[in-house]
Amino acid sequence: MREITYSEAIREAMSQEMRNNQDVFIMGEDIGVYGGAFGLTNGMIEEFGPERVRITPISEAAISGCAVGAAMTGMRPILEIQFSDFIMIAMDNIVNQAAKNRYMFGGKAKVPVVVRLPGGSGAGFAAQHSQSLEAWMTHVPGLKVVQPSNAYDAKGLMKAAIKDDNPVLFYEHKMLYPVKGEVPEEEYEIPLGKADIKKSGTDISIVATGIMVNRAMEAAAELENEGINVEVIDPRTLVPLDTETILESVKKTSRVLVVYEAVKRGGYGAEIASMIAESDAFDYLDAPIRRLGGVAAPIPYNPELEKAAVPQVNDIIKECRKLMNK
Amino acid sequence: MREITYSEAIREAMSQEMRNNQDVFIMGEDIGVYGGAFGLTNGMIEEFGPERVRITPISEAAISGCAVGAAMTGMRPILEIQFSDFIMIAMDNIVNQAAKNRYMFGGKAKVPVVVRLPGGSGAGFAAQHSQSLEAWMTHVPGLKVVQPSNAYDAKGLMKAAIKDDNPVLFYEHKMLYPVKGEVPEEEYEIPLGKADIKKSGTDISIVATGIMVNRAMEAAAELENEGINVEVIDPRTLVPLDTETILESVKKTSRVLVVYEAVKRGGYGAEIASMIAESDAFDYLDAPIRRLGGVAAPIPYNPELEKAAVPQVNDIIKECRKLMNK
Amino acid sequence: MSNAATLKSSSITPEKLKSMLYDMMVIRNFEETLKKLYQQGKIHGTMHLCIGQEATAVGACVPLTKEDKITSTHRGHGHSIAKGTDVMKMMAELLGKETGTCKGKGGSMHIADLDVGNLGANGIVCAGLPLGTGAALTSKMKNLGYVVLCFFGDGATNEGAFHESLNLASVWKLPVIFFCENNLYGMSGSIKEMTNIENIAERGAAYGIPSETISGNDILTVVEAVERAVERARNGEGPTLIEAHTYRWEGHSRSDARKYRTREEEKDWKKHRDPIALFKQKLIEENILTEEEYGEMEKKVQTLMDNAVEFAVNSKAPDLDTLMTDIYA
Amino acid sequence: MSNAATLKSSSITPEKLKSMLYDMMVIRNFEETLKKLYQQGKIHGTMHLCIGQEATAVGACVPLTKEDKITSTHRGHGHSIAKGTDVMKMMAELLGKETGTCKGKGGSMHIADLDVGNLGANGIVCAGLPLGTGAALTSKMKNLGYVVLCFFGDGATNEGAFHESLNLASVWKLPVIFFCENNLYGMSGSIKEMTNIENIAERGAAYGIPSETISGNDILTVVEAVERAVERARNGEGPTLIEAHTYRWEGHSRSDARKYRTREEEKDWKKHRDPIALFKQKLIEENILTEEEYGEMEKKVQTLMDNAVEFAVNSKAPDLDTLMTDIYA
Ligand SMILES: Cc1ncc(C[n+]2csc(CCOP(=O)(O)OP(=O)(O)O)c2C)c(N)n1
Ligand SMILES: Cc1ncc(C[n+]2csc(CCOP(=O)(O)OP(=O)(O)O)c2C)c(N)n1
Ligand SMILES: [Mg+2]
Ligand SMILES: [Mg+2]
Repeated sequence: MREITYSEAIREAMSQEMRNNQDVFIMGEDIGVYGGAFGLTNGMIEEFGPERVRITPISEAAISGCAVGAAMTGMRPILEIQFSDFIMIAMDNIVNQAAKNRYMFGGKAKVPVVVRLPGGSGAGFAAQHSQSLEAWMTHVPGLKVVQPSNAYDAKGLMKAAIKDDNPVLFYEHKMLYPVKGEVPEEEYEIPLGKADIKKSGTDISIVATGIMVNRAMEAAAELENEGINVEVIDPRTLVPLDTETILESVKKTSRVLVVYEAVKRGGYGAEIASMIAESDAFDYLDAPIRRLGGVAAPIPYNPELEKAAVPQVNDIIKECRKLMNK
Repeated sequence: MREITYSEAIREAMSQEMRNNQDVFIMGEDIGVYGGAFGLTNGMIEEFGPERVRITPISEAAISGCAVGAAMTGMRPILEIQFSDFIMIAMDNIVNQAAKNRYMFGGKAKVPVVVRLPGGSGAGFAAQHSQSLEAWMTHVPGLKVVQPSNAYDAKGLMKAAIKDDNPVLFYEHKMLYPVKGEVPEEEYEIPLGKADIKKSGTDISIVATGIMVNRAMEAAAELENEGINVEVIDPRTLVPLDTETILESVKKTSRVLVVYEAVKRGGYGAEIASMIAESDAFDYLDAPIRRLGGVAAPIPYNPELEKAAVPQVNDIIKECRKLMNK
Repeated sequence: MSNAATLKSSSITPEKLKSMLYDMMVIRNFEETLKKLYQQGKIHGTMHLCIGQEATAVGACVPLTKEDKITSTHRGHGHSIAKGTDVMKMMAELLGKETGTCKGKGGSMHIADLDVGNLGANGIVCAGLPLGTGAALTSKMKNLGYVVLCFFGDGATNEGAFHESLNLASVWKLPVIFFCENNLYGMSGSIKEMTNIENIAERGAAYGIPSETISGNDILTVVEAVERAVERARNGEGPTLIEAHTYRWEGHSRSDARKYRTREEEKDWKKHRDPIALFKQKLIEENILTEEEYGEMEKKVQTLMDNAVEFAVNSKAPDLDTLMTDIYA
Repeated sequence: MSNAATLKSSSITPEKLKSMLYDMMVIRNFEETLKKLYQQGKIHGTMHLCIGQEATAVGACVPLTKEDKITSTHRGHGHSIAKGTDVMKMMAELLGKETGTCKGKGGSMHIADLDVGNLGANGIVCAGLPLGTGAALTSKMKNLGYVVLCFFGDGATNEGAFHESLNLASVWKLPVIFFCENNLYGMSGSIKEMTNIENIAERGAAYGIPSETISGNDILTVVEAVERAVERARNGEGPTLIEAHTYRWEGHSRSDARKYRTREEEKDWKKHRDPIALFKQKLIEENILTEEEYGEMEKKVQTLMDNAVEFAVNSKAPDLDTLMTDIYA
């Protein structure tokens, strides 16, 4: 099958939806001829024009609120926040407005907005451009949170996100943008809330999110050689979370490792781990529920330090060995 | 001993520190003759004058950044954010600046700022004025997070927070403001990072935060009558977290319930629960690690709905019974 | 400041003029009623009354059609009523009932009624401006012809969202009217001390937005200013900033000793610049209204409010199950 | 726009004038060197070069003492050098070394040097303004006499933090200078399309802040404008807004095809408004500098840069243990 990058897959999903539905449009900083900070919107303004590919001033508070207001009144905006770190200037509109309007208004509004958020470390952009703060959003009722780990999922999830009538935060990983994968040209959707077992196995369940899915897969291949057979689960959407798939796997393997790039303390992996710890899968566990997450430090600039700040393939391998007492 | 309210205790701590150190001052909206939205700063402008009790425009982005900039250059500001919900407009200054400056600058800056954040539900203020979002802050390296549950702790922790050379987020609960407790007039500090066992017990460890400590204590008294002897642990500071005290307790009781007001999903209770689940205390557990947190809904206006949205004494009792299989 | 408008210059029918007065009276009575209910413990939480500001609420909505939209504030009861939100339902909402505008889930600070173009009160100061800008973008992109009027206070003009929204709306020439109710104070902060300029309207120039400062207690002046702004917006000429001077008679919310202003100042506004008394006077002077008619209107308003309270009190509280509904669409 | 200043009107000594030129040359060479190192793969991540903007960086810092402070931006190398941050350490920082200004933890966007009053570059557009306002508050509250100059770009002026900071600084009459380097574009957005006003300086009026628009490529004009602002600040008269027109020669960052502007425009600025060439010309015309001296200065700059690169390349990477240090004080 045709291979395209993660970045192209997202663009294709957006473009298809924009062709299908006039209400869908994209707005953000530098998304015109510049193509956005990561080139993701390259060529879109040429196809759709400046009305539907709206370049905005550097005004995260206004543009996020504007997207929410447009969504409340019949449009289906996609908002590109240039780096996910900048959402801090847009928090009120996402959390106090988009997430709560429907509820506060007694069910009267709907807010179909997709907020695209390039996140993660690895590019040498240092502390203010490399964070993984998706956990914040999972804590907010009214939002949905998506985190695709490959091109195929990215396309299908983006289409589902655009069609969803709720605010969806779409976390993209900047190191995945150039990574290619098989992606059909035709339209397809991946429902929000459906985990994917990227590799099945019997000894350990690894629940990994975002780019960590790819590292877990590498680790799994290595571990196979050592006779450790891991199952890799990619929740794909953090909210809603497919707890069923995770718990079934844990019951089967009786060992679990949760891997995420975000700072370990207070990350969404804590939610996944404690969801397991309070479930009926608890009785199946043969070992403590382990988590691997980022260290509690800002992301440093030096590339070696930067790597050391978040889980790498080797860290995953080591944790798995420990879990097997090897 | 003398009894004063939680609110008075915080004011006393601030006033004492302002008398001791000219660098300490407070800034915020309506904190002058109005006394702040909760009357907490009543009388302070009369004692310290408008230079040190600085009324600000309604500009959360500027005033938070201004506090951080003042802290970086030798002052020790206390910033009152009128409701903790409004921190969303100040996020960048807290998370991208205050928390990271020292690290990004290779250890050269210190940012001794205390951000006071009235939080929590129960007052009928609805979705945008009742949130408990302390979990967000625990996820950010470089910040400390404090959450006192009574007047005595509030005073001692506030003094420690003001003396700390790092940004400290001080979560106050608006329903605790009028609650009285014994508080000595003299100066004392409670070190950040030291949990307090509010009641010792043998059957279940309840780790409760903020106002939930008080509800857990009520529940404990009830449960005593049923022969269930719970231990109530109040971490008091979420970051740094006194894991030792928690784990020791869990090893002793072999059952644990984590109770917090914030939305259960992605709340800091998830971190506490998974910290236990991955520790050596895991082997001591006789039951799944249970959590009680807020439901995944915005806080509603109707008082009965509002109550139902967060854990109440009865909910804690029920959970404890379940944990004991009763 | 523009001169007070005269009735002669106005093209509004006598019936409409009377209904404007009536709406102002409804708003005031609604607020007075809430005050009582609050004192009786029938309303909990907090609320921000707009007594004294009835002319801005009603006046600004007069030039709007039902398709036009507003965004409102924490002090939003008047705006909602002026835009046509049902008073019975609003009363039920304040009492937290299932028959309320928001099924009892929103309360005072979140009353919204999308069916009449009321995009909602807001508990966050200035948050309505970006939202309103977005609603105006929809109008423009879908060619719907409606305009959006954003209400906000003087205090809100120091929020970053004010700046960003005005700039964005100006750059995109959106059909939006930024309507500032300058009642001289935020919660307690005097706008004179919270900015270093004479009039908030001066800020329009920073965005290339035409602006004016008007008396917000003379309803006809308000109507005319908004009419001009609506016309600009409908003609695709973009946003307008209007600053209307007014005064809130009550404290900021239910717990306010009003130490930050003098009783004299309050008395002055109440006595000499009561927007209802002023308008009533004018209508009587110009023989559009009689004292008798006014008395009947008062009765009608009281009946409406009595019915509203009865409806609200007798309505059921929302079912506990509704806690978890209306979160996702 | 103010007229270009003449040397005669300036009270600056010839030595100082030459050192200003020298500093500009250091900045340009530093940036050119980074470009090469980046192409050689010795620098990773991203960086924003300020070639073409040397006169604003150096000129704005001339009137400042070491005790005065600056806040800088993502395009901050020039500001740091102008304020006296060590070039060797900066080079090491760019290469991520333990000898770097920030021990290799900060990189291009976070160079700070508190000892010389450099409160830091910033990866967040406009974030330096609230911080600088706070630093100015310290000066005022502790009576320290220093002023703070905040650098920011044209794009930053559409952020809410711009609005809130200028208002706050004005209301509190803080000793701060808001210095906008208007290089016509943000990352790609032309400021003409991102606002609806002629000059950014017009925004000062919205806060009661005096402001002016100047040529940012004529260093003496920059010096004089900042001198006036510093004087106001030191006299307790509060903030000033200066808008200096300039141009960045390079793309926004290392990945920019510059489709949003024309090659002609670029050529025009490079050829006719190169701040270094202009200033050199002036110094030569007025017999303060000879071509020979200039040649020596060039060599000196090159030696400095060669040493800096050598120092940086030979420095050690930070120890992995340092990952967890410097988080808390
Ligand atoms: C972002 C934010 N900051 C602060 C508050 C608290 N607050 C509520 S109303 C208010 C005063 C608003 O003043 P103004 O905009 O003039 O409106 P008014 O109350 O005078 O109608 C304040 C500070 C808030 N709700 N939201
Ligand atoms: C809050 C925020 N929004 C967006 C960005 C991405 N960004 C970095 S620099 C830049 C352009 C800034 O333009 P300007 O202020 O004019 O500075 P210049 O690059 O021209 O020096 C943008 C959009 C950012 N770093 N921070
Ligand atoms: Mg006001
Ligand atoms: Mg620029």
